[in-house]
Amino acid sequence: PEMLAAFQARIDAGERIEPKEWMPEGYRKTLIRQIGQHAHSEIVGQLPEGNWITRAPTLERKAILLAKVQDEAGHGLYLYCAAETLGVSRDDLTEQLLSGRMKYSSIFNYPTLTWADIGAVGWLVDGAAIMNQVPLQRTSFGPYARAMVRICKEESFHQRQGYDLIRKMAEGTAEQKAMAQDALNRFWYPSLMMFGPSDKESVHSAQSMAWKIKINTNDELRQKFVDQTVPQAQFLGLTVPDEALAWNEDKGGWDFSEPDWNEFYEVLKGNGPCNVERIEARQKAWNDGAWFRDGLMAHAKKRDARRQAAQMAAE
Amino acid sequence: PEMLAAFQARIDAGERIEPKEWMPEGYRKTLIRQIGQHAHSEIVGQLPEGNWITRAPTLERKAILLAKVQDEAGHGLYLYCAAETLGVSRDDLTEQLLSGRMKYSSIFNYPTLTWADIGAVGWLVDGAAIMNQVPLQRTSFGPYARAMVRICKEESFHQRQGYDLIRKMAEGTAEQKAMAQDALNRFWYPSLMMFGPSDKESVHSAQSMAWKIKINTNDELRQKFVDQTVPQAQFLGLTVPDEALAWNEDKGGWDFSEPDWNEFYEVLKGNGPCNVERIEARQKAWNDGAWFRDGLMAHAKKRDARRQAAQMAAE
Amino acid sequence: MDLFTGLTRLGDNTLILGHRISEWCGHAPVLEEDIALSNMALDLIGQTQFWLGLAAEVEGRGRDADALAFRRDAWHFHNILLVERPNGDFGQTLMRQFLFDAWHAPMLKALEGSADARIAEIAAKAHREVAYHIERSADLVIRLGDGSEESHARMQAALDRLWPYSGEMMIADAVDLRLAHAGLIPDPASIRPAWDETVNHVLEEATLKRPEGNFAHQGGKQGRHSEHMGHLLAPMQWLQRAYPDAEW
Amino acid sequence: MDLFTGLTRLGDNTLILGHRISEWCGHAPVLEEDIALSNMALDLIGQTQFWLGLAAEVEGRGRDADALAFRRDAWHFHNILLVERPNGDFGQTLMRQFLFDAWHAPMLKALEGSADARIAEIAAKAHREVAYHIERSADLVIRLGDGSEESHARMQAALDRLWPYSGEMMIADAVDLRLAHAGLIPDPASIRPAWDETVNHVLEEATLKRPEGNFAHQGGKQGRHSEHMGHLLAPMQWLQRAYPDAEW
Repeated sequence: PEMLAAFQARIDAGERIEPKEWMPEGYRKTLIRQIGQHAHSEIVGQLPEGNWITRAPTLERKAILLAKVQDEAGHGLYLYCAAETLGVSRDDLTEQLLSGRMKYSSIFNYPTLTWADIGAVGWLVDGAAIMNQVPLQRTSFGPYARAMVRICKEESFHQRQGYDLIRKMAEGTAEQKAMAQDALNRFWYPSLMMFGPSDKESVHSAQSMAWKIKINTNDELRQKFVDQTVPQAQFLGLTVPDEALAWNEDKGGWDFSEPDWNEFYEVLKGNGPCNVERIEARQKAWNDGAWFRDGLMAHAKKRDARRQAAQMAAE
Repeated sequence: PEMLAAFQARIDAGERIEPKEWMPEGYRKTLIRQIGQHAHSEIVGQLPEGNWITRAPTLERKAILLAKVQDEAGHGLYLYCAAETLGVSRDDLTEQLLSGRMKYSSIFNYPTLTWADIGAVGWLVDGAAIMNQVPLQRTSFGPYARAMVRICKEESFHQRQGYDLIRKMAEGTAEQKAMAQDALNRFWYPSLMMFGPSDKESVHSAQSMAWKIKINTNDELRQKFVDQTVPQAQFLGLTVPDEALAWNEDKGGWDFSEPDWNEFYEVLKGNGPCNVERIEARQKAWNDGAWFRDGLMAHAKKRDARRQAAQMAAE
Repeated sequence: MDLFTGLTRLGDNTLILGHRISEWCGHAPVLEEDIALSNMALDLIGQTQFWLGLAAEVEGRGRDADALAFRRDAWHFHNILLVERPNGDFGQTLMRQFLFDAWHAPMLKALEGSADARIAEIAAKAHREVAYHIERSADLVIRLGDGSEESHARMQAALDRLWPYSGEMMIADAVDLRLAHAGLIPDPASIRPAWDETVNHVLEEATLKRPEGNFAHQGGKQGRHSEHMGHLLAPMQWLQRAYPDAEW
Repeated sequence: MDLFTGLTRLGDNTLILGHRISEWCGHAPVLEEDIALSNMALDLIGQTQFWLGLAAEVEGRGRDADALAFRRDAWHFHNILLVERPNGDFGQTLMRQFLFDAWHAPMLKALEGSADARIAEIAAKAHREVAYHIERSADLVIRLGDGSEESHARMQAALDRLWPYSGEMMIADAVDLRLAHAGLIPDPASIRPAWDETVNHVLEEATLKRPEGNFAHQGGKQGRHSEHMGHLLAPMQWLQRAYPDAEW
């Protein structure tokens, strides 16, 4: 309890906790879960975008999308490394993802059905992700905070590219415009869900906020996201699919409808449009790649053995 | 030797040999090889056409192509049955195809690269096949001759449909016309090769002809094919890719260039554009389907066992 | 437009399922299956010509069945999600077929009583074909379910995987209800008892366990498809898209 | 037109190989490979923009790199057959990459000496990227060839399967010879010694057996492709074909 108080004091003083320093077991566990889920989200997040890489309509758009997906895999890598400093291996985390014991962001259980969806993912999904992540640059755990700095920089670049893509669609032919509107219709509420249930419903929140693993409440961030996004949609000439949407002068923000939380829980349970497929794809990649990973390990062992033998011969 | 002479006498008299009757071992072996190869050709022949089924440009064309491929599988079935009357099982023949010990018609080692190729396959490949097969309706082995009657009827229907397809292309847009010409360019010589090497080079021919397993010489049939096909090409406004092509008044037929027999032997050796892929595709179908075939066998056994048990209980 | 939508739901189902089956061409586990699959695909494409032909006629905007099949993008298709599922192994292909046939046959039977004579006529012809499809797919599901250990496991896995896609065909939306009210196309929910009876009976004989739960993926009928749909359409529509001025 | 053809041979190789690699996106056996593959695809697509951009400029008929990439049908593409081979398992993908890189790197090096300054400049930039590709693919071929029993067997099978597709890139046709004579693009046959050296060295370290025989499938450079090409182009060109009036 004394150590706990000292730990909390350090956090309150804005100090960074580093991997080798003492930390409460709950702090470690919560961080592993949070960072692991975030890493998994980057990995699974490759799939809905990868779905359109082979159909990107220009060389430039193909290059941009490739770069983006590459960045996401890179983010996955930083985050797994950050998690590893807490004493859990990447393979272990992967195994938990594949067996369904660890989650990834539910948004990736929605399909990308048109090219405009690739824009919507950048604009709305990365937009919401950034909203969540920017405060985490000030999170109490050092490696996580540092990973976030790097990630946020790249994500905001992705968001701008996504917005540019959907703007091109919104300003394009009637069909392109229809695709852009349809993408907004389908991704609007799932994006709002990315901030999690309302603060009233949210578990663990208080402790996480005390530990500065979580900085803002879900509702705060959601409001901020809506306030940022509505004018962007208006600029594009697209209609946010919410009849209750209205400017509220008093609060200086938009009033909006809650997403359908039943749908949220259904998707969490595994009943989203793509849950099974996403996990199947990752399982297949992992299983099909076993021989590759084993082959590299076998080679490393051989090389070490040879090196040792050479050393012994030299001695 | 006495039996052999009697056998030959029956053949010379135009009698049909039936499965349970005595026949020389060489006759049986030659027939198994010939019917087996023919059956395999029908099976492998599904692949180049199947390559375009998912891309057929209209519902009608898709239906026609499906019907055609279905017929070919059906021909395969009759022919395997005809071969089975000679004491070789379908599984055994399949195994010989998959291991490369038995051949199929080399023409199917050429790819179908445009939609016009589907027309060319019907017009030229089925055309050449019919030219080979019509005489075989009078072949000495009963089951084979009867299978041929049925097959020839369907094949000539396919040929007309193929001609209709390529005619539509030849009369279509500039691009369609180019595809039609290109298809003729690529399929002309391989079609000529379907009759086999020149009679001078051809092995086994004399014995096969005496046994009426083979009715006409390769060169006779090839000439007949050219004489039939050249006016059809002219009618389509397409150019046969042979600068030496010229009407020969004396023989009342066309003079034409020989195909490149080196290419023929290369393809036979396995170096055609698609040899490996065709066999890989059939191997994969066979291997992936093992559980299916085993499952049906297991069910049949269970059912028989149940039936027997029920009988015993009833007795 | 309700009738147009209803007819495309019928015709898109047969088109997309026929297309999926045709992907097997030359790759089936046994020659008899190659023949049977081509035959079914042929029936389904033939039915598509009738349904989409009538849909185009009802629409009256100068399109024909081919224009509907080859010039619409994914969100204008109204087939259920089940029929666009990838083929998977042969067990999945077969289970998909069975779950669909068990609905398709009684649906066509009911359509024979449509107030629209054209619909009734198409349905009567199609029903004769589909009666054979369900006979065949049910028989194979039974034989493979009650077959070897592996075939049983594969069929159970296929059933579990596809089950959440089977509900959609029996859930009515507003369009369905209006069509049913007009006596044109029966309420899909009314097919449920016949479907349940066939499915329960066949699964029992096949020693397969009917999955619990009624969760149903939806959206296809309203044009909200899976990611597979675009990948299916790209080759299917290739020639019509690449050569818009050509006739074939 | 020779130069146009020569440039599309370069640019179509990078386009089609880049496309094939990009099919792996999110499905690689390990995260580092996902990153490396995206990175290579990105390099290759970038090089495509330069090569096809220059080809379009040389052609002078108002087309641009995108028009060449997305509006030509298969027979107008001039890539070698090797790069359109399906990905197969990861071993085949890797072996295809290695066999190509071992040619691509010295080819680009030689292109730096082109009499056309634009070509030399593109080649110099591309060579820096490809030097890294060959380093990486050679390293992996060695590690997997001299790895486990299974990885060795898979790499040998990949090598045997792809070998007949490696010769095409080192066989000159009349166009190649004229371009070489003009000092624009080196004779592809002149790359053979460098390729042989790399390949022999790497295969030896990898304990893989170099296949015998020199049989080479040909045709891609002249626009005669494999059946795979049409299937690759259908999704790749989908949006441009389906929405010809759109800008993206």
